[in-house]
Amino acid sequence: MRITVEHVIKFVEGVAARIKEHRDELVQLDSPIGDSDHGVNMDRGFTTVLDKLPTVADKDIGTILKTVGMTLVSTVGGASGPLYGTAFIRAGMALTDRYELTPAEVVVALEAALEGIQARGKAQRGEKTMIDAIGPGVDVLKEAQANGEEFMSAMRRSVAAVEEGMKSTIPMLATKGRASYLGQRSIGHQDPGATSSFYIAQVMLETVEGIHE
Amino acid sequence: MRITVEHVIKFVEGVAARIKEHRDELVQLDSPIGDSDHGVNMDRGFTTVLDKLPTVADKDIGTILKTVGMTLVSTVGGASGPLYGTAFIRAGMALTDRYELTPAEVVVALEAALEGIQARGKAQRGEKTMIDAIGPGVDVLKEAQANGEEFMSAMRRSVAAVEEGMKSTIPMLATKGRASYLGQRSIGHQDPGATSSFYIAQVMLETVEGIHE
Amino acid sequence: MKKLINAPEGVVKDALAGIAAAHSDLVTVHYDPDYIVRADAPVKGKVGIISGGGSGHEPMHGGFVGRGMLDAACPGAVFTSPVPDQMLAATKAVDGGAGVLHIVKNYTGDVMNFEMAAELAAAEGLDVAAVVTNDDVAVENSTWTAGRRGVGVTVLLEKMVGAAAEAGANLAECKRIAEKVNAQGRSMGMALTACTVPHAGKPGFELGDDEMEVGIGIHGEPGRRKEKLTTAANITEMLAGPILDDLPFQRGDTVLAFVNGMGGTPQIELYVMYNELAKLLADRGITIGRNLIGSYITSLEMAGCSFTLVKLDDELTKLWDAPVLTPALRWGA
Amino acid sequence: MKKLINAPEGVVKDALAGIAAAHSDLVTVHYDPDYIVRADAPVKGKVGIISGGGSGHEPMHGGFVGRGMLDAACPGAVFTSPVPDQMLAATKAVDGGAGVLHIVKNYTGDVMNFEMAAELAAAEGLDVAAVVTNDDVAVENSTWTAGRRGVGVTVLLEKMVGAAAEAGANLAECKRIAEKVNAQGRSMGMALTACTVPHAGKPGFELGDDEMEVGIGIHGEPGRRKEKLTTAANITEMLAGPILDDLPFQRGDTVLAFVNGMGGTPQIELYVMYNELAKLLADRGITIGRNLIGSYITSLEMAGCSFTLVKLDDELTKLWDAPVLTPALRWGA
Ligand SMILES: Nc1ncnc2c1ncn2[C@@H]1O[C@H](COP(=O)(O)OP(=O)(O)O)[C@@H](O)[C@H]1O
Ligand SMILES: Nc1ncnc2c1ncn2[C@@H]1O[C@H](COP(=O)(O)OP(=O)(O)O)[C@@H](O)[C@H]1O
Ligand SMILES: [Mg+2]
Ligand SMILES: [Mg+2]
Ligand SMILES: [Mg+2]
Ligand SMILES: [Mg+2]
Repeated sequence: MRITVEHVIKFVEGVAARIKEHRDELVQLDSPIGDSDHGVNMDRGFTTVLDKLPTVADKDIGTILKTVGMTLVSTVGGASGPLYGTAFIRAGMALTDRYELTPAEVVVALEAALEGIQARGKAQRGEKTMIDAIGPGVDVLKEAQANGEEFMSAMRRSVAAVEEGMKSTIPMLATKGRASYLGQRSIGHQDPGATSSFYIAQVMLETVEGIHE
Repeated sequence: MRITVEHVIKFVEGVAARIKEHRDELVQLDSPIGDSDHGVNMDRGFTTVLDKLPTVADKDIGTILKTVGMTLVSTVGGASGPLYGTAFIRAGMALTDRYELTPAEVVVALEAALEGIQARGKAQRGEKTMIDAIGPGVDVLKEAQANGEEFMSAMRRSVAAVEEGMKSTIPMLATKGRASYLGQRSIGHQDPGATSSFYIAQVMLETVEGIHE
Repeated sequence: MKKLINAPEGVVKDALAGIAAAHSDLVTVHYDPDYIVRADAPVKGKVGIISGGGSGHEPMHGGFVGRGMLDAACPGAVFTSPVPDQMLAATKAVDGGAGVLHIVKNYTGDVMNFEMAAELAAAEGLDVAAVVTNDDVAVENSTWTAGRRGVGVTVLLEKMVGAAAEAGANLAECKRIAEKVNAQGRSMGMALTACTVPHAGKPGFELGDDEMEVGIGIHGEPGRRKEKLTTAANITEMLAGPILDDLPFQRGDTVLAFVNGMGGTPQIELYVMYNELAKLLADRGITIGRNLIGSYITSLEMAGCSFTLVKLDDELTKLWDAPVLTPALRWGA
Repeated sequence: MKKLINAPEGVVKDALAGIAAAHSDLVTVHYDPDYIVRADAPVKGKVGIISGGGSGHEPMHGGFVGRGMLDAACPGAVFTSPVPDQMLAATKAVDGGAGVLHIVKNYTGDVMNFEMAAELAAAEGLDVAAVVTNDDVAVENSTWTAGRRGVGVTVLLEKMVGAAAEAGANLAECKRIAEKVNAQGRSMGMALTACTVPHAGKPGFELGDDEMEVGIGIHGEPGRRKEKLTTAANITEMLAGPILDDLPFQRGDTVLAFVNGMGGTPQIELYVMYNELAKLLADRGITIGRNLIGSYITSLEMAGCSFTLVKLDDELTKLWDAPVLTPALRWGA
């Protein structure tokens, strides 16, 4: 499978559209355990990303992803801005000068992204954050790679793990981020950041499926 | 008919009780066309009057009524404080040194009270104020006196006129007091001050009826 | 009814005790009759400046007592004008031998109670003058009505007259300045929500989720009309238009622009409104020489705002800029 | 949603334009990235003091920019921490050669964005230090959580550190004072009503007519627990109790008592609360040396209040009393 610059751009555009679609839902999720801004933050960021994309459309994938990350850092704000921003920047740094990617490189980039989020946010799994969605997804890909599993199938299982991880935040007690201020009252609500992570993963899968067809 | 100091005190106490009973209703009437305080104002005033009454219980009727009026001035505030206060003070001034009253003296005192309200508030009839209730009541008493009508019957007709006057304020456009700021929107609501005047008139009638029995 | 209070009947006394506890360096609170005087009253040889009115308009008037503004304030029950005993006691307490000016907002109750106090003071040989503010253009002015309400101009007037008195103006001069500010000032207000008089326990009027009241006063009463809620820009036109047309304010005028919150309005919204007002005035060729933005004359927790414009000249600008040292307004000191 | 705004997406820029129009004598507003600097920035040789955070807390922080307090403020979207570009631009704009102190409220987003800005500033050779405020006793403090929120202490700290910087303290000294104020200060808040983030269009939580939220922050989020609405005296115990126990404050201490409104709270209620707090502290043998009463750190139009107590000594008292000249806090100037 050949993943090209065009696919990466399609992926980023797809994320922007998916986030806009779910903007209000992400705001509503951020309301009982947060401050009602996650959807607006993400949408503001990815809308600006769409404006910036044409200026790097002829660049390498690393540059494109770093630009996305820097744009997110500069426009999202809140907790999610530095976290998603760092994730895209780190992924981009892992893919410097690449115009095409192998599945293995995708996994490396996703690992870098996850590490970036953890370095910046210092959250562990189980603290009711986006880590609880992204973490299991990256686990599946790494394990599949070690087992020599076919990439498409690994991606499907990975995104299923992200979805499950997202749902697993519902019963969790938050100990990081804004929801942690609620103590016991944070239990019973799905984490908004884990939810946006799932939508991003979904678009990634769809993009890869598009290439496959 | 002999009206004594005791009757006057019973009247004042009766007014205090009647106002307290209708406190919330007077507040609610003052809400669509005023500032929701008439019942509270009147109740605060007459509650203090009850405290003061024992100190003048052995005085002449003029002193008692002047004390009631001064207490109202000192405790009611708003528009109704100076108006009712002046009314009682003027009635008291008309009855200096009297320990018993004839019906004719009652009429003189009520005339003085009405004049006091008009001098202080400068309202004419038809402006949607307490004048529209009190005015017709005093008219009836004066006319009855001129015609030699029996006092009890005159009092009954007078209070009926007060009630009618009170109701006549409903369709009026307010041009005095707080309700006037509403312009056309003042139409359709009964004036709170006219309503408290009716309750006072009612207690006056009941007091006189009590003597009669 | 949701309020940070102990009981409806105690609100005014509790708040007065809070003011006394908080600002004993600036003011002294007296009870029964209730009034607040500046800590150094009476100031010998200075005209005493007094105002008063119902409570529920905080910081007006108690927050304006202090050097360069009021010598005393008389707080009535919530939305109920104070009684003459208060104004009489305050008048005596601040009389420094140069007479006392009563600043009265034009409401039947306030006017009558202040009148009675002035009669009593005169009977005791005190030299009292009064000025009545009536700047609310939402109310039609006619000799057949109670006339316009006194609203936002009152705050600005108290500051300016206070400065004049502090600088040694005599009673006639203080009265002249007060009348000038009132004559050169106009206001209009609107509400997004009603407010609840503690004793009444429920809001003074009902408003739909997409409605506002235009032309309100400061006593929680309904306004002149209901309108569909609209943008800050449109609301600015609705309020500023009648104000500008009424005086009228003219191209080339310099004004003091006062954007006032009604008590429950956050500051971010007041700045949005100020921005619209500044644009509108610029379009009309009117210069904002000075401004005041905040909740200074309020209706309990009502959300909404009012605009007040006062035409400035050198005299009024200088009086506005003079030092003031009160709990609510403070500069140059 | 009832607000005096044009459109949810324009609120912050419109309010910034309002601030620019109103206070050009004190501050200058820059856009894209958005930040507010004092009009005379950078002040040569002076440590630059910067803060920032989501909008919706007005007057914090923009209203605190000016002589004797902040050199710059960075306003994010409503309840959203600003982005590093803003802090970086502001840091450069106020750097007078003596370094820059970032005052950060402890929220994950604020901390991370300020951290990134500091990294970028350091990479450009700027001398930046940071202090994180975390005074909210409603949040349990544990190394396993995001820690306590920064709330009311931030306002008082900005005033005191601003005074120190104005008086010539170096960066290390400014940081020391900031950490001291934070260490000696504690806060707790409650809400009578929720507030509505403009973009969200509906309130952040639901509350019954007889309920309140206790232990709220400043982002319209629910608090630690719901309680039945009770008297001002009881609410005072609920807020002051945990504050006093936490530091702990002790008999004989002198404090700065800050009674803060959440944005939709009328002043009369704040004075009722101050009165209760003053009584409670007197009972505990604690002296109120200084006070601040008003809505200075808010959650849009939320009704409710918070208490902040900071233990005073001569150093902090002197810093508090020093002149300040900003849109929202002004004395001695
Ligand atoms: N320390 C952290 N590590 C990882 N993710 C975090 C952390 N703190 C918060 N988050 C994520 O950020 C999301 C909230 O983002 P957003 O609402 O945009 O910012 P804010 O919380 O500042 O308002 C949370 O739902 C959570 O998934
Ligand atoms: N000028 C006036 N003359 C006679 N009665 C008046 C006048 N102005 C007001 N009132 C009466 O006063 C009543 C209102 O009293 P109240 O609510 O206690 O005072 P306020 O209007 O100051 O709140 C009105 O309902 C009206 O009957
Ligand atoms: Mg959020
Ligand atoms: Mg009334
Ligand atoms: Mg009244
Ligand atoms: Mg946020």
